[in-house]
Amino acid sequence: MKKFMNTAETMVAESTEGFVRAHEEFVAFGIDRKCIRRRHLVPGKVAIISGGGAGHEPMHIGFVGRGMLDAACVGHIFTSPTPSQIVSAIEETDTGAGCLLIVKNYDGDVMNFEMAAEMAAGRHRIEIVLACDDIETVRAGDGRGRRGVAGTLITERLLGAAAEQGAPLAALKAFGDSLSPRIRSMGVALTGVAVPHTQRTTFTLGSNEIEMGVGIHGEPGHSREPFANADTIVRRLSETIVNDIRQTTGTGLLLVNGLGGTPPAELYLAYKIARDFMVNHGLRIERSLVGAYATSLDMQGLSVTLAFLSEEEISLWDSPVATAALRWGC
Amino acid sequence: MKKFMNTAETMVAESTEGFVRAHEEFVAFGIDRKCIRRRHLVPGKVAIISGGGAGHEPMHIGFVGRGMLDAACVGHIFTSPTPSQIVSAIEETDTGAGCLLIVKNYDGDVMNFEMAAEMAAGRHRIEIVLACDDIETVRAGDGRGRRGVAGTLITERLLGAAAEQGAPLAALKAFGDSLSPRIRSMGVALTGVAVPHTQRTTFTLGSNEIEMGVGIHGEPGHSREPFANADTIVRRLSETIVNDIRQTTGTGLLLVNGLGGTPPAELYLAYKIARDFMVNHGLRIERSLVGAYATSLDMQGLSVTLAFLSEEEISLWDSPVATAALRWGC
Amino acid sequence: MSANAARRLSRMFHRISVAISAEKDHLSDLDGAIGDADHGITMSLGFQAVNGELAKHDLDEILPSEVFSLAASAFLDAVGASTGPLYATAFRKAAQALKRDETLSVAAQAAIVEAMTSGIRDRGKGQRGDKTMLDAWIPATEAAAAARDRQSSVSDMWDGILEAADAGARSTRSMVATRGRAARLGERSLGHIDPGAASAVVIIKAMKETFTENEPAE
Amino acid sequence: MSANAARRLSRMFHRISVAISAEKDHLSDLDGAIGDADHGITMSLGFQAVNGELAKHDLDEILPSEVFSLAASAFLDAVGASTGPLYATAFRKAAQALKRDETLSVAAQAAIVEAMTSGIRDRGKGQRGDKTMLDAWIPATEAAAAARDRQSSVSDMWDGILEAADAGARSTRSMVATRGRAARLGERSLGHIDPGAASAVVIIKAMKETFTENEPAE
Ligand SMILES: Nc1ncnc2c1ncn2[C@@H]1O[C@H](COP(=O)(O)OP(=O)(O)O)[C@@H](O)[C@H]1O
Ligand SMILES: Nc1ncnc2c1ncn2[C@@H]1O[C@H](COP(=O)(O)OP(=O)(O)O)[C@@H](O)[C@H]1O
Ligand SMILES: [Mg+2]
Ligand SMILES: [Mg+2]
Ligand SMILES: [Mg+2]
Ligand SMILES: [Mg+2]
Repeated sequence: MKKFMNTAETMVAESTEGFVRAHEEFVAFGIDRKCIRRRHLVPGKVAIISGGGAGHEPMHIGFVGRGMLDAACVGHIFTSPTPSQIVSAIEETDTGAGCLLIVKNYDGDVMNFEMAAEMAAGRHRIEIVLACDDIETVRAGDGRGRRGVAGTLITERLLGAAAEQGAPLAALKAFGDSLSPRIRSMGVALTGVAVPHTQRTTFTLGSNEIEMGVGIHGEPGHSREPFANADTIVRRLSETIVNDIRQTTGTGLLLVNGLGGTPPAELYLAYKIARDFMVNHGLRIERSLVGAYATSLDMQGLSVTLAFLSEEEISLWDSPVATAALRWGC
Repeated sequence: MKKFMNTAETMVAESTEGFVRAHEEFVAFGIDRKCIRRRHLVPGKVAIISGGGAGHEPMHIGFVGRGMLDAACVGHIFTSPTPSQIVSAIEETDTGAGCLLIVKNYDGDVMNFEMAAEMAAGRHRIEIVLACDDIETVRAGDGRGRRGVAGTLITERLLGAAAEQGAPLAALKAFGDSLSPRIRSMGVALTGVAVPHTQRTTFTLGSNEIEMGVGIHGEPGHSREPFANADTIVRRLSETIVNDIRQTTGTGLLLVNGLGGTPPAELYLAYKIARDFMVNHGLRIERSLVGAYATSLDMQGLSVTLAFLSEEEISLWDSPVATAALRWGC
Repeated sequence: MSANAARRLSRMFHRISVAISAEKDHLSDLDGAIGDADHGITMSLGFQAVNGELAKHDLDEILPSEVFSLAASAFLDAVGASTGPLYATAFRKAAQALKRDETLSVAAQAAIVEAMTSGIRDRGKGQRGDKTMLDAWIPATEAAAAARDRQSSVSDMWDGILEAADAGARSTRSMVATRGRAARLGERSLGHIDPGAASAVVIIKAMKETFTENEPAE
Repeated sequence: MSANAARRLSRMFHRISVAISAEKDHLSDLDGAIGDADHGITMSLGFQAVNGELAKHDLDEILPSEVFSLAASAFLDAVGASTGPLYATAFRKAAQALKRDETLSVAAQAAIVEAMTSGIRDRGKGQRGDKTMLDAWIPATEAAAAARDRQSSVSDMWDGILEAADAGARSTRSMVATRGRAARLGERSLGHIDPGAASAVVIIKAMKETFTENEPAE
């Protein structure tokens, strides 16, 4: 396991410092480095806050800036940030209009953000929106089954844009909740990953195996399958998503996300296959994003995300955004 | 060697098609798909054209658009495009003010671009600027030693911006030639890569070895060395660059480029180390870029690039650019 | 007496930390099979932080309930993850329970176990059979309650608690997870012990050793 | 006679293509050691394209010089790389030389070798000792010139050309590259045969076989 790092203990802090230094135009460290915050807040705007474990960069720190997040909290690798980090982010960015916490749906993240919300409740108005875009898995049980993966960035972008345009907290909460039936993702891994602290790979794949249905934490997926060509793999992802998504009216947004070790050329090849599949199914794909946005350390693999947006949501998507990882219109 | 591909023969064409579909806002295929061109040309502007082998995505196709390139030609993997592709790009994008060809300094690329320039010379005014930002290697001989690597994008950006502002061909040629003493890059690999056609890895590294001084074609570098921590590796790159660069006045632009298989978090960590090194050497770093811009298939590794720019050049750098891989100001 | 009790709890947290650190790799391996391979790390970080925090305080001056309160916030600030909120809530609840009886009597010891379990259950909204740490903590609590009702000796009670927790943890091997990361694996989580249940047994064993040892003369 | 000569050149290009394809992996391996591992691919693509192009033409209707012109543009359009311009220029120069003598006489054969070498030299601005294909082509040309001066037989001439090319290619093993990608390796290019020199020998051998075989009755 060769990586560019000094020690497992200092890795996240050093990387995050590099990030902040590289993007000082948009971001700054919060007090005690408990969060990464937008350099210039907009008074009276609802604060949009997200966060999660490290190892998914640029998610979420790369989305801090105009038209997206006001702050992001980073935990240890694959580990939720603490309530005290989240409370600190709330205190630094709530300019009076309240805070919306966007939380990827993992028990750990949900519990930490909920505790933070309880702790800050006296002094701040807070709502939580869960991102849960992963395809339905085997035993979803009470509906808490779907985890938040790459599609989370779509929720962050749309809520960030709406907040920038002055939407109040209650409206943002309702908007956020309405998104989940319309965003679906599925991932595939060609390799497992080694969490630096443990130096152990979460799973090991033979040279002829892939892992279908993985998330962004190096965990095993739903099934181990024989390696196949890109057409076979990407069509499988696309078909599963199209079958799982609840709403297919409106304009399609297609995101092909790299998991960290897969280069742009392969992502674009996968994009072509996914897009052709969607278009052949009569879906309209009019917005696209291809790149490493929500990674799983240096995993070789990718995920496909499809979302359906209304006209109004498309114009939110298109409105100016200026962050390290997404930027247009300004 | 697991990759997202169908066949080695179709890989580049499929990936490029995905790229064009994903970025139809900026780009379109040229006639017979011989080049990728800017969707909307600016009549009377000097056409800026680049190109090279595939396998370096997003370089150069990701730099086609406002404020950068008018067209890019893509060859087979790690193989220069043909003169006929380049002539076609010239014919499609020269609106009368002439063409500037930006060529990474490899014998193959230089010969193909020169042949194209000879073939088109009767009908078009053409100048060639060589990008040669790699550190001086052992036997540079007659000065043709330095190859073009990630720093090429700085040349493309600055010349693209100057062309957009109306600079004539001769001035662009002189400007381009003046850049080369001020841009230096050096790369390191943690793994070799397998060229899909051959299924052979160009070199194989043990779990405790790295290859110092690699380019972007999977070729071996200057020396094989023991694996070390990020501080050691990145300081070595930074020091070599600082010693090799001829001019260190002006504003520093620091680029940490991923070679394809290295995730953003590690690049940011390397950025921190490189930046600290430069700053401790009294250099002013005021512009930064961190990401996979000039890849070497899925190689795990990175390069560091340092450039020194005048005030005027910094404002060219900051001027609006709208391409798939670099975008700001619009 | 309560100063002495605080010292005892501090020894308990020290013992837990040592035991968890010794099992760190094993716990991460268990988590690697059905989760994200960090459970050993999160747990050892959490208990190291607890001990670091307790080292800052004069144990002669604080109550047992305060030891648990300090442990709660230290654990939480250090870890995040799933285990941060779960054990932080567990320790807070234990602190509340001890406020009614700061003696560390047998009944108070049983109350600690019960309170911790109810904290974990409230925070994680889980139940027995989910294939989580609750599959160790719930049987442990039942054993504690039964021992209190029977007015068992300290050592009998802790024998029963540990045995129940251990059996509970082992039973997770044949469960399909419905909570935590492992829930996404479905049937593939079968055959693996839940890491959180395994670490619960480590904790309970260290608690047992603390409460059943002869108090050292100080 | 010249129609027949065009056929003969077409057979020559076919033979080269077969020989290069057979050596494809070996050539890519040589390139892998000091370059980017694609030399077998670029060469086989190039010669396949030449044959594809020649198949479109009625060989009874074209001159030998035209065969080389067609080969030049087909090779160039198919390959790019370093070899595209180098061999395209080589074939163009050979076409120019043949325009003065379309017979494929022994002297014309020597002129082809000389013209190809000078095309490669002009395009690549290289010289002997750079550790490139020129280290095979330059000795081959010298052997051709010497044979012509001595008025050797066809088979003597080609024996000399092939031997010189082969010795030249082998000599690249102890050279430090100063042209092409391998130049960046410095001393590390020592000990490896240059792939372009190796493929030059393959080409020259196929040329020799074509020009020295008994012309089949047609
Ligand atoms: N909702 C929950 N209720 C009870 N325990 C849970 C819950 N979610 C997770 N756990 C426990 O947490 C353990 C995983 O902890 P850990 O690996 O430290 O955190 P993370 O899952 O955030 O990586 C699981 O093995 C399980 O026992
Ligand atoms: N300037 C040059 N002059 C002559 N031969 C050259 C020159 N540059 C490269 N070559 C030859 O080209 C060969 C490499 O060809 P190939 O691998 O097909 O192209 P590329 O280097 O573009 O990958 C080298 O082995 C060398 O013999
Ligand atoms: Mg975790
Ligand atoms: Mg090549
Ligand atoms: Mg875990
Ligand atoms: Mg080559």
